[in-house]
Parts: sequence; C-alpha cells; structure tokens
Amino acid sequence: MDFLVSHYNYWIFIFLMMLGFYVVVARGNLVKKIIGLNIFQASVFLLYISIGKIFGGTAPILIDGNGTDPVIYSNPLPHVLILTAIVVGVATTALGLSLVVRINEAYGTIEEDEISEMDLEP
Amino acid sequence: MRHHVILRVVAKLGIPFIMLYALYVQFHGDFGPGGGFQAGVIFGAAFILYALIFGLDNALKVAPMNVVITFISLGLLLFAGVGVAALFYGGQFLDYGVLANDFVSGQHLGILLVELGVGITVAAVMIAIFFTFADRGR
Amino acid sequence: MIAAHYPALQIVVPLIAAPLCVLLRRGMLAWLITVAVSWLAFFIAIQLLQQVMASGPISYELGGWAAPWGIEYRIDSVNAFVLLIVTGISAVVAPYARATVDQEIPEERHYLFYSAYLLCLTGLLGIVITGDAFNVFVFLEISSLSSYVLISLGKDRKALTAAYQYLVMGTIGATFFLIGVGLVYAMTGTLNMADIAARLDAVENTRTVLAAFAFITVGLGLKLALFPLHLWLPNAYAYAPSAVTVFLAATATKVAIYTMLRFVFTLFGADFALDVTLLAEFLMALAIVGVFAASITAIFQNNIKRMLAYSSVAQVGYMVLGVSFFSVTGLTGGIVHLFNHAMMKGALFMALGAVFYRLGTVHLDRMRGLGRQMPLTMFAFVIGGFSLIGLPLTVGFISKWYLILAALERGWWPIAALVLLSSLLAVAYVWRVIEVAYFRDPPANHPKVTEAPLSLLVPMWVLVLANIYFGVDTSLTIGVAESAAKSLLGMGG
Amino acid sequence: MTGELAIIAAILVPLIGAFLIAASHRHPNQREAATLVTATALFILVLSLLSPVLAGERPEMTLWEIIPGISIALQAEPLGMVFALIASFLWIVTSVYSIGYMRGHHEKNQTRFYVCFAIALSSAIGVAFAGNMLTLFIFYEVLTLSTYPLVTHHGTDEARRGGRTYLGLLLFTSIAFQLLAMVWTWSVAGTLDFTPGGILEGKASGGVIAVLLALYIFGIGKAALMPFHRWLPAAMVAPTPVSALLHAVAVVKAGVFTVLKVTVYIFGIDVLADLGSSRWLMYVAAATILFASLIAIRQDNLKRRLAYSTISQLSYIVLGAMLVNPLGIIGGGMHIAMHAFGKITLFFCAGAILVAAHKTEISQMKGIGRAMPFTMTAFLIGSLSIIGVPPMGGMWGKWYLALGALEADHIVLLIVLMLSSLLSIGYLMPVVIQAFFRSGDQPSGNPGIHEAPLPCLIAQSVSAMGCIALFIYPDPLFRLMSMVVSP
Repeated sequence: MDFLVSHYNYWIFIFLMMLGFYVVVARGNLVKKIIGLNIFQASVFLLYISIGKIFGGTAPILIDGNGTDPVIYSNPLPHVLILTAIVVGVATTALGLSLVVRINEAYGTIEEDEISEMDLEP
Repeated sequence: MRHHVILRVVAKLGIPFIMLYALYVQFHGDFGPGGGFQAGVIFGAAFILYALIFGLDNALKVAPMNVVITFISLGLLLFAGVGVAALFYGGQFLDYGVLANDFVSGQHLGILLVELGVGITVAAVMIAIFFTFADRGR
Repeated sequence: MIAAHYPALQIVVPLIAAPLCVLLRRGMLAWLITVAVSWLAFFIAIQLLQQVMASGPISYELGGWAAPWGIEYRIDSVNAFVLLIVTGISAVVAPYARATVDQEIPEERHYLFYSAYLLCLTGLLGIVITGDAFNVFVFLEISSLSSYVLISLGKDRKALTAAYQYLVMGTIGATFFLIGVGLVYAMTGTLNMADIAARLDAVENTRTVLAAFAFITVGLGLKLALFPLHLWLPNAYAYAPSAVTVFLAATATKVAIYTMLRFVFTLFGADFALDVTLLAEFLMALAIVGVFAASITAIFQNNIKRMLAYSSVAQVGYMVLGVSFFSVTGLTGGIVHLFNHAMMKGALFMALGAVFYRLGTVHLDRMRGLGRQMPLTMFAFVIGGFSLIGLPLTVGFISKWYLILAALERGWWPIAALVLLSSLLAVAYVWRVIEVAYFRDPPANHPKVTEAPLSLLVPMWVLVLANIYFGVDTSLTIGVAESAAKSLLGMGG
Repeated sequence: MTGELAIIAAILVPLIGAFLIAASHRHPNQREAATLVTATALFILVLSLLSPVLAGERPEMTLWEIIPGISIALQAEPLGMVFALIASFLWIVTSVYSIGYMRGHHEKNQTRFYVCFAIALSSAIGVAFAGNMLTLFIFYEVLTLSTYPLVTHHGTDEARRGGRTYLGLLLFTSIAFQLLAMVWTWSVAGTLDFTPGGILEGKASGGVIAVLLALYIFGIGKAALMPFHRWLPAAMVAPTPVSALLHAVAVVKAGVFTVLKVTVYIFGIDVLADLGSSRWLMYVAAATILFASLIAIRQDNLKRRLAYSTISQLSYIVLGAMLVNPLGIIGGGMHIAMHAFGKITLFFCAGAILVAAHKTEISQMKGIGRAMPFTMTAFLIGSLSIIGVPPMGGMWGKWYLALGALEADHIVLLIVLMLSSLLSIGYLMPVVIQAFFRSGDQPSGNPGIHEAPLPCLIAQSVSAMGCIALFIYPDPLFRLMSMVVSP
C-alpha cells in the first residue's frame, strides 16, 4: 500500500499513458486520435517533471548570497527537456490536424473506416 | 465578433499589454524565468486574440502570410547565425563567450540573440498555424 | 582550422539552408541550394570519415560546454559511416529531385518541399552525429515531422492518410523512446551517451533500467519498421513523391537502426543485452519472421512502389538479423547492409520514379514492354533487382555472404538456410517486374513512352554503378563496417 | 601472348563480341560476321593455352579481392581446358548453324539473341577457367542469367512459363544449396582456392563433409541431377541453337564440370574415397540415369526426348565423379566431350527438321529421312555416339566409366550402364527407323529432297564428323584428364 501511494506520480503517468494510447488505438475519428496522442504525450511530460521534483526544493534560480548555505532546488534539466518536447508535441499536433483538414477536403470524412473503404474502391 | 463591443474594447486595451508582457518575458529571460519559447507563445497569443476579435482579414492586413513565413525563417536564421558567428570568432559552434570582449558579456549577448531568434520563430509559427487553419474554413 | 568544425557544420549547413529556401521563395533557387548543401554535406562526411579512420573518434562540444554537461557531438567509425550513407544518398537524390518535383508538386510549394527536405536531412544527420541521448529525440522529431510533410505532398490522396498514419505511429514510437530516455536519466542523472554507458553498469539490474531498455527498443523498433511494427511503411513509401521515397527508403530506416545499435551496444552494452534481456532471441525471431512475411506480401503487390516498400521491411529484417548475432561478423554484415541496401533501394526507387515520371503510375500492368521503351531505366531496375536478390558482383551478395557466414560461425545453419531461402522470395517479386517489362508487349491503347530525361538517369546510374562497384571492391565498406562492429562490441577499432 | 593474358582475353573476347554484335544490330550480315569472328578468335585463344597446359604449366591470374581473403582468380588447368575447348569449338559450329536457323525460321529479336549468346559463352569460359569456387559461382550465375532471355526468347506464355521454371530451379539450387555450401566451406577451410587434393582434408569432420558434398552436388542444378532436373525440359522452348549449344553443351556441361571440379579440387577424391560419403549420391546418379531414360522413351516431342536423354547422360558424369577413383574422373571428363559432340548433332538435326519440315513431334516424322537424308544421317551418327557404339567417340566415355565402376567394385553400376545403353537405343533408334523405314504420310508423289539451309547442314556434318574423330583421336583428351587425377 505504501508502495502504491508513494509512487502515485507513476500511477498517474501510467493511467494517462494508457488512456491516451487507448484513444489512439480504439477511436476511428482522426481528430480524436490526435487528442489521444496529446494525452499520451502529456503523460510523459508529467513523468519527466515529477521525477525532477524534490520536495521542499525551490526554483533553480541563483540567489544572492555568499553561496555557502546550501539551497535545495528542483532539477531544472527535465523542465528544459520537456519544454522542447512540448514544442515538438505542438508541432506534431498542428501538423496532424492540418493533415486531418486536408484529408477531410480530399475524402469528405475523417472517419478511419470510411476512408479505408474509399481507398479500397478504385 | 465585431459586434461585441465589450470584447473589442477589452481586447484593444489588453493586446498592447500582452505584447509588452511578451517582450518582458523575452528580455528578462536572462535574469529570471522566461525566454524565447514562452515569450513567443504569449506574443502569438496576443496576435491570435486580435484575429479572433477583429477578424482574419484585418489580422492578415497587419501580417500577411508571406511576412509571417518570412519571420519564421528569419528567427531560425538569427539563432543559427549567432552560432555560426561564434565559429568565425574562433569558438565552437554556439560558443557565445567569444562574441564580445569578455566571456560574460559575450554569453549575455549570445543568449539574448538566440532567445530573440527563438521568440520570433515561435511567435510566427503560432500565428502561421492559426492563419492556416482559419483560412481553410472559408 | 575549418576542419575542426566539420562536426558542427555537418548539421548547421543544412539547418541554415532550410530557412534560406523559405526566404528565397523560388523553387529553382531552393533546388540549387539543396544540391549545393547536399554535396557540401557529403564532402564533410567524407572528411569526417577519413579523420575518424585515421585518428580515432572525434568529439565536438557545442557551445564550448564540456562533455557531460553540454551537448557533445561524438563521431566514431559507426556513425561516420552512417553519415556517409545519408549524405551520399542525399547528394544523388537532390539533383534527381528537380524533374520529379516539377511534375508531382505544384509550383508554389516547391520551396516548402526543399526546405522540408533539408530539415529532414538535418534531423537524420543530427540523430547520427549527436552524443546526447535527449538530442537524439529532438533530431528524431525534426526528421520525422519533416518527413510527414514530405510524404503528404504526394499526388495521390492516399498520401495524406499514409502521412497521417505515419505521424501517429511515429509519434508513439518517439514518445516511447522519450520515456526510455527519461527512465535512463532518472537512473543515471546524465544524458551524455558515454557518461550513461559508464554509469549504467552499477544499476543495470534494476527494473527501471529494464523498462527503459524495453521502451527504447520498442520505440526504435517502430521507427525502423521492424516487423510487426512496420505497418506505416508500405503506404508511406508507396504514395510519397518519388524523390522522397528514394530518400527515405535509403536513409530513414538506416538511421533508426543506427540509433538502436548505439543504444543497445554503446549505452546498455552487449553484455547487458545478452545476459539480462532476451533481445538477441527476440530480434532474430522477429527478423526472420519479418523477412518472410514481408517478402511474401511483396510478391502479391501490383503497385511496384508498394512491392519495394514491403521488400524494404524484409531488408530491415536482414539488418536486424545481422545485429542479433552479436558477433563481429554478424554486425559487420548488418552494418554493411545498411550501406548496401541504401545503394540498391536508392537505385530501384529512382528507376521507379523515372517510370512514374513517364507513365504517371507504377502499376505492374502498365509496365508491360517497358524494357524496350525505357531501356536504361529498366536495366537499372534489373541490376538493382539483382542486387536485392543478392547475386554475385552486386552489393547484395556481400551482405548475404556476411550474414550467412555469421550464422555458420555460430553453428546455426538453419538460419543460414532461411536467409538463402528468403532471397529466393526476392527472385520471385523482382522477376515479376522483369518478365512483364521485357517479355510482354506494351499495352496497345496507350501512347508510346520515351526514355526518362538525363537528370533522372544520371543519379540513377550513379547508384547502379555504386551497386556494382561496391559489390566488387569491398575494401572501403567492409573495412569500415568491420571497424564499426568491433568498436560497438568494445573490441577496439 | 602469355598464358595469363590469354585467359583474360578468352573471357573478354566474347564480351567485346557482344558489344560489336549490339552495335551492328542494323546490319545482319555484319552482326553475324562479328559472331563468327569472335567465336573463331575465342577458339584460337583457348587452343593457344592447350600446349602450355599439356606441358604442365598452370597459367593463373588473381584479379582483385572481392571480400577480404577471397579474390577473383583465374587459372587454366587440364579439366578447365577440356571444357573450354569443347565450348569454344562448338560455338563456332553453332554460330554457323544459327545463321541458317534464325534466318530460315524468321526469328525476332535476333540481336538480343546473339548478344546473350556471346555473354553466355564468356561466362562459360569463366566457369572453365575459374581459379576458386567464388569465381566459379559468379560466372555460374552470370551464365544462368544470360541464358534466361534466350529461353524466353519467343515471349509467349509457354516460353515465359518455361523461363520461370528454368530460372527458378537454377537460382533456387545455386542460392539455397551451392552458396550455403560455399560459405560453409569458407568458414571451415578458410580458403576457396581449387587445390589438387582438396582443401577440406583434416578441417572438417566426416559428417560435415558428407553434408557439404550433398549441398554441392544438388546445389549445382545445372548438372540436372534428379529431383532438380525439371528446368532442362522446360528450357526446350528456346530456339534450337540455344538448346543445342547451351542445353547440350555450355550450360549443362558447366554443371557437370563444376561437379567434377568440386569433387577433385575442393574435396579431393582420396578424402571422399576414404569417407565413403559419396556412395549414396552415386546411386542417386544411377537412378537419374535410368529414370530419365525411361521418361525419354515416352516423349513424343523430339527436343523434349533429347532433353531427358541429356539428363540421363549428365548423370553419367556425376556418377563418374561420385565413383571417386581416377578412372571414374577420367571417364566423366571424357564423357563431357563425347556427349557434347553427340548431343549437339542431335539438336542440330532436330532444329533442321523444324526449319525445313516444320515438325517437332516424332510421330510426324515418318519417312522424313527421304526428304532430309543428310540431316538424318547426321542424326544416326549422333545417336550411335550417344548409345556408345564404336566407331563413335561416345564409346570412350562409357568405357572408362565402366572401368571405374569395376575398379570400385560396383557391379550394380556396371549393370546400370549397360541397361541405360539399351534404353538409349530404345529412345533414339525409333526416330531413325521412323525417318528412314516408315513410309511417310506426306502427300503422294515424290517429295524430293527438301533439306535444311546450307549453314545448318555444314554445322551438323562438322559435329557429326567430330563424333567419329573423337573415336580415333581421344588421346589429347585422355592426356588432359590423366593430368587432372595425377598432377
């Protein structure tokens, strides 16, 4: 039980990841898939951020002083990494959505099964 | 949404401040939390707000698509250009220390320019994404 | 002086060129830049390989920050070789692109095409050159995003769904990879590859590291189209614009395999992979099943681009098989097949691109009698096909030789027999095309087609001749691949 | 000209010839002249190597390294000389014949035909002079590929089907078995050079050698050992000159030649004799001899009957190799030459009948001997040589094979040889009898002599004379072959 509670961030991460993954796999609507993908990615962002957190740590900003008293701060590196990953995620989403728009223009639908049916026809 | 007077007034009042705030986040990034990504998004948001309230046509008059795309590449070039400039000054790629006479001010200058490049690109990309989608519907 | 900065320039030159293409807006200018940049990158890659072979690994610290903290570009014989493959292919694809792009993509999007192409090149080169685990992810996404764009530019509307599918699967793969890197970071506190390798030993028996290993392998497995994670590939290759198909088929999966080699061997270490995990057995089983399943599927395709795409999945199986032996010979075979497959698939897809250029389709039925109408193109296809089958005097033979040798060294002769049997499946699908093109009369109701223009033929034949040259003189490829294999297995070199 | 240069030239000359032929595709006369000149030049080159080789020289040449440790290497040695001499001489004869046949039969795509023919010859010479197994394998595969367009020459559905069987079986056996055996040999022995006495002695266990031998023998699909013989009848859809030179001489002989070469120079006959691993293959060969003959009797199509006869005769040579004693090897080598002359004559005749009388089935050939006396006389001579009656060369091959079987104490094999001679009478003589002694169902009246074109006649009489000449002068052949077994 203790194990379950103390690792709650991981449980959230796993839940979100599976949720997102499920949406990507199970939904036929292309926009919903993108949303699932976003949830999936966001879960990873949470994972990174949560493992960088130190309880009681401050933001990693240089505090004026003589530098002798130790300051506990959270690891900033995951934030930086995730900032990049978020940007990548945004780009992916934007590209994915624009593809959906163009698919809609070309096929007149964004339901996966209808599209594959239309692909089979000719 | 041009008929919503309240929205228009609030937006007109708000947008300059949002942009100003974006610039603050941009240039204060050296000393505190902030930087090009965040500033770019805030700036882009201000612009998108403008487009939402006053219509896409007006927004496109301010910043035609060509200009936006140009800014995307300009920002990227600025970023990479600073890195290459460091090469010419005899440092490694992106080694800002060599950009000025002493190491610290070189670093300052370098990071400022790089973040500016990032900010420009991010803002322009945000605006471009919005324009692209908004334009499709018509 | 400038030679010291080659590692950075390898990435920076295409990176700067991409926005330049956007600024210039002119398709013609953008193309010229692309060609110039590709050749320059090729030149740099050759220089880098020479430096590495002469004086050992090169390390380049970005921004002057020392290695474990800053991002380090680290080049040894393995990635120098892959850099050479990627830039070499780009150097022939870039001139080839012009005619096909002119035909397949609307004029106003040309500059976008070329800048996306350059970004893709940047991303692929970045993945290969960097010595930082997170940086790999960033470059991976740069290359993936731009390749989604490139694929979606295809003429057929199926290109859109193909790109979408690739986007979803590619993103899942990249995110898996990201999770793995995050877990590794959590265990070691560093992202520098050499540093990770040094620190992982102490914690290698934890579940976290195992989970990280699994996530990274599956994520990369998606990217390299390892059977059964290959579903995105056939459509993506089949409906992308011709030049994109050539470029991606010859480079993208290779780079993903390189990344897998780097993570499995350099970061986790061959001992870890062999002793703690079942990776070798897994990869071997998947590789062999993949080779057969994909080859058999290829036999039943009537769209020849799709057929070759399935064949690519099969060929990826060969590379992975070579890796799964975990021996010098096997790895040499796998690595040299990276190079060899780039040559043969490049040539084959270029030939198909030329066919598409003239016919507007690559359907088997429409290729009847093409051997007479487009003799040079079809002959290029024939030689590329021979290479794919693995007939002697072509590069395919060299790869196969090493794979069989590796299997026999371990005493696994059934594996060797399976490799040989599977290459007979390649005979089956290559021969369908040859038979139709040479021993059938052209369809009567269609206008006569003429030979492809010179701008397509020259790059095609450069690759075809490379297929023969490197099948006859293997001192370069085998030499480098062997030294790469040894360095991956930690045996010096 | 030094021996080394002559070897290279022998491989290059047909290739250059191929270019010349392709270049003169608009001028048939010039094209055929190019073929003839090339063929003659090739024969002279090969002949120039004969006396040095007989004198004990072994001109050799290493071209370049293909994989670290393995080079493309060429070497002229007695066994290769036998094959090269036959192939190059019969190419001249076949070229003459082709001119008559292709023109008389109004074939399409003649330039492609001659070009592929020249490439095939070049690779046959390459097989003959290969200095190691890899080089041999390369030329072996080139031979397969360059003959494929010849088999599918007509482009009909039937031709394509035949071509598919042809290519499929030959590539299947060579890639799946022969290549595997070769890599295995390399990984065990560390070399692939043809060395008198073999390279495997003391390096591999008896079991491995037995498996390797089986892989090689079945992997050399061109030797048409059952059950991998189907490609040969399938290849009969090709124009007759192809069947004559390639599927009676160059291709199939390249197969059995490789069998001999592998037996002698990779395994070493002493090693195999000690291990006894070749014994069961001997019986496979014997079974092939009998079965193929039996099938041949049932064929009505003349070319198919000849094809099955070839399968049967090829297994004589495989049998000789698998006897693994000197007499068997000598017999095998001599049978390569004897069968080549005999069978090419028969094919020439079959083609001549097709051109002159448009007949392919034996049952249609009643009384054809009266219309085509020269052709059918040549056919008779060829048949007698295949059967092995004096004064025809075919006798010598069987003679030494029988001696070899006796020496190895395999009386059963002796019986097989006898039996198969009887069977070959059974499938060849009816043709002659039909032609000469049955009255034709041609329209009444004297049909008169209606012979094949002159070039065809010249070619078939030359090869028929060859059968007789080889009976009288088998000596050079015998000397070459004895050098193979006692270097």
